[in-house]
Amino acid sequence: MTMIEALRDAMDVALERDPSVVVFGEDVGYFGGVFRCTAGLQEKYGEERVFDTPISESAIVGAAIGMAAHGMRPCVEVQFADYMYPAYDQITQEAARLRHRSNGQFTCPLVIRMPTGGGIYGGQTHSQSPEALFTHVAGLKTVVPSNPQDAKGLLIAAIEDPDPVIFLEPKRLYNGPFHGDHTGKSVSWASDARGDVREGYYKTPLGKARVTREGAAVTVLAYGTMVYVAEAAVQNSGIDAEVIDLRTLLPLDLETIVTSVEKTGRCVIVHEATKTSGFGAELIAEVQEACFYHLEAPIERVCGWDAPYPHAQEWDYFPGPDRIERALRKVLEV
Amino acid sequence: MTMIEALRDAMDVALERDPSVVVFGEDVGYFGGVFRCTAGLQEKYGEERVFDTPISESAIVGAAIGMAAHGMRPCVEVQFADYMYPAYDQITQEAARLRHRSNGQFTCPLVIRMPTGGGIYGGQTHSQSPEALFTHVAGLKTVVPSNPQDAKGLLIAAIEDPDPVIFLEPKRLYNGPFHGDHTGKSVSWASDARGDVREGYYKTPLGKARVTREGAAVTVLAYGTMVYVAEAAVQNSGIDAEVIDLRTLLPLDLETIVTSVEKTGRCVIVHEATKTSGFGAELIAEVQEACFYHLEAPIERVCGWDAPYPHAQEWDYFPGPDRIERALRKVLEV
Amino acid sequence: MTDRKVKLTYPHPPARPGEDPDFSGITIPEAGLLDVPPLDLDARGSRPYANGLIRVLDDDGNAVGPWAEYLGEDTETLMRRGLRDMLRMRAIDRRMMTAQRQGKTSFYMQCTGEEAVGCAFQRQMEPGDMNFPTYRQQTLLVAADYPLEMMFGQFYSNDLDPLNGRQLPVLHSARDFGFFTISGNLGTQYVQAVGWAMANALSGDRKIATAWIGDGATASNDFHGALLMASVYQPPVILNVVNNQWAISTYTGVATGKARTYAARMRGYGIPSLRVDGNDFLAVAAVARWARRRMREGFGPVGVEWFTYRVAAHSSSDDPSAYRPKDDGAAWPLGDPIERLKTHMIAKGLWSEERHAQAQAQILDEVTQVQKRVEAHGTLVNPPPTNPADIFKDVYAEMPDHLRRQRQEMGY
Amino acid sequence: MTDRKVKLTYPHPPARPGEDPDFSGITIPEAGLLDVPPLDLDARGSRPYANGLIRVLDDDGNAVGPWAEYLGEDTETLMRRGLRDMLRMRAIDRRMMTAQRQGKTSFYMQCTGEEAVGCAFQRQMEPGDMNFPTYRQQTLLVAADYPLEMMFGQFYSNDLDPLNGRQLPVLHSARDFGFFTISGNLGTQYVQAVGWAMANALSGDRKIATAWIGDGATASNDFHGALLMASVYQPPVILNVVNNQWAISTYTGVATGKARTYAARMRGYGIPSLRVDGNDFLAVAAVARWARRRMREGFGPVGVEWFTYRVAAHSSSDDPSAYRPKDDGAAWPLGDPIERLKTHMIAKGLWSEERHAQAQAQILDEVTQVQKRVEAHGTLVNPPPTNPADIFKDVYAEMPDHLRRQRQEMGY
Ligand SMILES: Cc1ncc(C[n+]2csc(CCOP(=O)(O)OP(=O)(O)O)c2C)c(N)n1
Ligand SMILES: Cc1ncc(C[n+]2csc(CCOP(=O)(O)OP(=O)(O)O)c2C)c(N)n1
Ligand SMILES: [Mg+2]
Ligand SMILES: [Mg+2]
Repeated sequence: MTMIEALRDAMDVALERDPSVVVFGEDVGYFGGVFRCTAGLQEKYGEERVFDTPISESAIVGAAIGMAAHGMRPCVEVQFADYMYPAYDQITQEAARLRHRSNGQFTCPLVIRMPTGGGIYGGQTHSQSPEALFTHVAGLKTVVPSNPQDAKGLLIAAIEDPDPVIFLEPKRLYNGPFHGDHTGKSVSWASDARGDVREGYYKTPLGKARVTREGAAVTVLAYGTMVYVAEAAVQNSGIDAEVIDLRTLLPLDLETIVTSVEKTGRCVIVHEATKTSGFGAELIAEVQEACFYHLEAPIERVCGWDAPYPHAQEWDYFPGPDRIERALRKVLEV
Repeated sequence: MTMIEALRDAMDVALERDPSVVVFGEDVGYFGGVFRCTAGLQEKYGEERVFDTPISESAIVGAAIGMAAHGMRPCVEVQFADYMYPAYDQITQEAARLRHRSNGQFTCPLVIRMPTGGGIYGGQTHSQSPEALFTHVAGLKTVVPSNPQDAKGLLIAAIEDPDPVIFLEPKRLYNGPFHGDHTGKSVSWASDARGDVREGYYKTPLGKARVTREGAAVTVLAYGTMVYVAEAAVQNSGIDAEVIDLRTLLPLDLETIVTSVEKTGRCVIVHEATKTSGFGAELIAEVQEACFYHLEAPIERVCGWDAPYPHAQEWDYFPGPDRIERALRKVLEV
Repeated sequence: MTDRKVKLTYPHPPARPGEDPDFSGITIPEAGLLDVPPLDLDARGSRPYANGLIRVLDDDGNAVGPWAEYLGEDTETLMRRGLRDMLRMRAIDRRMMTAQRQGKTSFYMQCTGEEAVGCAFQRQMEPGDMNFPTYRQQTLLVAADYPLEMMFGQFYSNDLDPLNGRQLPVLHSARDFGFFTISGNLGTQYVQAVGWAMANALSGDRKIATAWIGDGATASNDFHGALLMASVYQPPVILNVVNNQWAISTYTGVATGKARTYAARMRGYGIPSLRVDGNDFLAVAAVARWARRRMREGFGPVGVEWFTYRVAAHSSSDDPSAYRPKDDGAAWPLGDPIERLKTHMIAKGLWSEERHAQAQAQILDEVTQVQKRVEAHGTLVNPPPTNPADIFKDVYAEMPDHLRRQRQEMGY
Repeated sequence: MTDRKVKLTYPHPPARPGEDPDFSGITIPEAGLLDVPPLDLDARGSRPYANGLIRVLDDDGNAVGPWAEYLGEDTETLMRRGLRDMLRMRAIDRRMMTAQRQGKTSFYMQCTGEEAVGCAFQRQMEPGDMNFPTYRQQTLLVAADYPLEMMFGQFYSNDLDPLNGRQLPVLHSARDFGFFTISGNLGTQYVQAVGWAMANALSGDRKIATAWIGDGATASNDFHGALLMASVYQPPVILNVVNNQWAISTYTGVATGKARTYAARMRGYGIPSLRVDGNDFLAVAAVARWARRRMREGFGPVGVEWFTYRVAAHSSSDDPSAYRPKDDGAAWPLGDPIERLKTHMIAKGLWSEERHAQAQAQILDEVTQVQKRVEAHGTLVNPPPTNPADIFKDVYAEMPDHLRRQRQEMGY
């Protein structure tokens, strides 16, 4: 199953099980989404459950908040994470706070799905990774699946979660894992074990990371597309690295991270988002606090450069395996 | 001079010197701003230079971008930083990127002033400190003055800067320094040397921090109101701390920071914004990378809790001198 | 080189401090002129209502015209309750402002002059309907018989505060009283109300949502988003604009621009819209009744501009003498809502000056008693209010580890 | 318990795949009916123009009515240029789509069927006027005689790309040609145009701004902000809505809701607005001329809805056969803009089928020649394009230390 199919399957399961689940967004209804994640769902569940909206991300999220407060469970799509900004006020000032400011009278069980990250020549407005803009906001949970199995389980868990969840879908992984070499042959999920998605209902708990490769020399923290790019770098380098797929950025599975870094004494963090004030900074802050006496070298970040995501220079911007490998070697030098 | 007067003076100087400077925002014109920062300016420069706007932060910033691209230098006010969210799309996707995406054909010399921070019983919508939401965005500069002298010089520099500058004004400092004890007597800027503001035109360069207190035991990084609270904590504790007022968060004066931490070997970071993914995380990331071999203890953060800013529990939320003192002692313990 | 032909305009209020109040620019049609349109009124048909002004009480206090007939059987009870609600609201405002001035809380906002809007409106709603109010619709709570203990509890942020001290005194939340949690950010709730109403329709619960916004905040993005969503999906929502002519120091002209009325702007979205004298208790009640009935029949959203005047300061932090003439409110040509209803009831033989004075005193006394009882539980500043560790509650349904660690760090 | 009376509505297109195209719901008034209003037209007076449709070319290709008289002296040159511009635009679209299909760049967006809007409009503007276009107004560039080398350079992101490969192929920027840098985020530039026009007025430079938006993107917040700001300050800005009936797969009904027209929505803001047959080159030219003149006289903003049809796919990533009938565009009752102008010119004796075929071939050849020359400089994928270190340029006017460090880390 591709990640697109896995996500669709998750929504299908949720729509089937719970009549209060509704799915909407731009081009999400009749057409089934520009990435086809909701294809067939309107036909199956009718227009009252799955529908098209005007091009107003703030109105989509704002209306969804009203529905969620009433008792429904909206799962809405923002067509690209780059277009969530008009909804940022509703997401951060409203959805994130309803429960707290009303002392629990009103709650906001809402999922906002959005394709994130680069690697598809989308330029600066189809490539952004805004996760740090969500992790800074109390009241939100932030999830980034890296494979179809997780995508389905995490999305079902997100829809059932009593609080607002930002669900960032790495679009470069929609159709297959991507190891960072765009000149290589594209791989499909069919040929990857993690594309083997269980039928029916299951949940993958929010807040649990996964060690995707065990190793003793250095810990690599990654999420989304970068999990594969990191794995490729590890493979290329022959370094005995431990790779952790964070899966949920908030709440963060600090335990798994700390256990690993205490073992390896070294840490490299990888993300596509711009470096300064990216989520990598928060990871460093937590890791240096918890593992200070185990650290043998400064923690390294491999991130998107602090510039708008360029179109033609995409592969110079994208944190590829070579850059990660260099960082691995650097932290191992000492 | 109060900080309000210093800011007004800066705008007065800029309006006087450069006919392309315009000042506008909600209640900014006739009335002179809810904090009175623009009082008298409309009378002096006329409605074409200083005017009231509708309550649409996105339209204020959006129109200002158009004006800036045309060649003017708008200096606009967002009434509270908490209300910048509707403008976040225009700020981050437009102002921050005009120069880059047009290859320099269009630029955006724009200043967005906004009162920030708590300490005035403003509750969750009049107390926020969103600086990290700006420092993550390439193309923006972010400034936080802590006293009237700096406020004037930095604001003039910001208005003359060729790029968009986010200018966060700690509202708790508008009328005097605040050392974190709300039960104590309020101090006015008249009794503080930093309230002694030079007349006429001068600039304080963006990107330069200031050591406000020299010390050898530990480095405290702070900005805005927290500079005084940190100073109070240092005073109370009798610890020989070095306090650095960052003044500009981006570009960051890493040199001053590194010099200090290399000397002290210990570092505490203080900010009012929520902890997770706050600007403190970025500071830790940079400091641990640059000063790893000098650090004697994990870097500590004293921040706003990861919750909405409460109304009645304001002083339990506000990172006060006691919490900072505890952190100082903690990093010195080792 | 400058072309003096092309100049920007800047809307101005008719008078500024030092000048006499001037409302000569405001056209006030006679009471009773407009008829009651069919419940399935469409946007096109609503033109006269959007550009006109629905009024029931004429200048002499008589209830005239077709809308006067629309109030249902028991107008006497309606009016008695309404008068009591409005007097109570004014007493609350008075008591709270005094206490705020005494430093017993941080902040307050009055609704003086606008009492009829919420008081008359709320009594036409049904249990389970949800208002999405702004900070100036405390009237909706009062007319929903919200316990004053809770209102004052929040005012003082003490242990009677239903929101545990988390919110500003005026930003109430009362789900059981049909009152959505108010946001400090203007406009955001307008579109949330539309979403709630969509949920009303989807769940078939026969309830409705009502959205509230000030004239100034119609500039907000969510005003636009709400009108659009309501126009597209046609949920049962009443879209209220309270045009009280001011947004802090900014004259309403800066929010209208060249638009004729806010109702006309809403009509542009294809939403049938009406403009109503908001200081006329009977007009408000009649139009609210009509709108609620329309919702019941599934004829879709309706926009209502309540034309009124902000007599008091914007908030306890504001001083209107810096930007408008003194006693501006007293010169408002549509009068005071309490006075107007009183005059009418006296004319109908239902009320008298004496009983009014008596009622006023009695209500003020009742309110003062409650206030004292509640104040005995402590004020914002003395003694310290709620539990600090409460900060960490309700950020999420279940407290995640990082918050647990922070709570420990705090000492709890 | 569910109340079947209260139901949501969901706007639908008249026909879906497998069905015949159906435009029977679209009312098309006769050409020539509407007169030319005075330049100081106000919103109220613009009612017939906002709800009607300004047309010049009738079904037989005759130019009729008062707007036909409004085109100025030299309509022949105007039409010849217009025809050439439109043919060139179509040739560019064709060449670029083919190249995109061949994998020579990432992305392309055609404007087939909408050529008249930008081509006729731009020729009525003056040097120094600034367009704030969307991705579907390449026509404004073509009619501003933007060098095709630059357009194709950006298409291939090679060393001829004026934007150094930073932007998508369709997101042009050409200050010297009155073309503002296009954003990928819908709507944002509508309000920026208003700001630019405010600067025009404040600086007295006698220039204007023109704002562009698609029907779908009128839902965006900045559409609202722009109309409001324009209504309040009255700067010289032409607010264009290109209603091509689709927003990717979403029918225009989801953006209009129950509003009559986009022009009517704009009129609700107090901005005089007109609705124009966007496939009628002469109607577009006449109205653009009128609007530009209005600006010159300082009579404030004007809204124009250009009524047209998106004949092609939304973009090279889109397949319209999944959501609308095949050959929908061919059935569009207002025809094809090139065909219509051609027919008129032939009727006037200015043109012939032969010359048309000849011109078409010649223009396609010219465009192909340029394309080949530019392609020789490299395509997006082969050879590698611009300098990687260029990423760090122009983030700020001066490169700050942290970017310098990152550039070093990159190896430069
Ligand atoms: C998004 C946002 N911007 C600015 C403010 C600050 N503010 C609070 S009330 C107000 C004026 C609102 O005026 P109006 O909508 O007319 O309501 P009224 O106070 O008259 O009832 C402003 C500007 C805010 N709360 N939210
Ligand atoms: C803020 C934002 N949301 C969503 C998108 C994705 N998107 C790109 S084009 C488009 C449809 C726009 O339709 P319309 O405005 O009618 O313009 P047209 O393509 O028809 O010219 C959408 C939804 C975007 N670019 N920006
Ligand atoms: Mg108001
Ligand atoms: Mg369209």
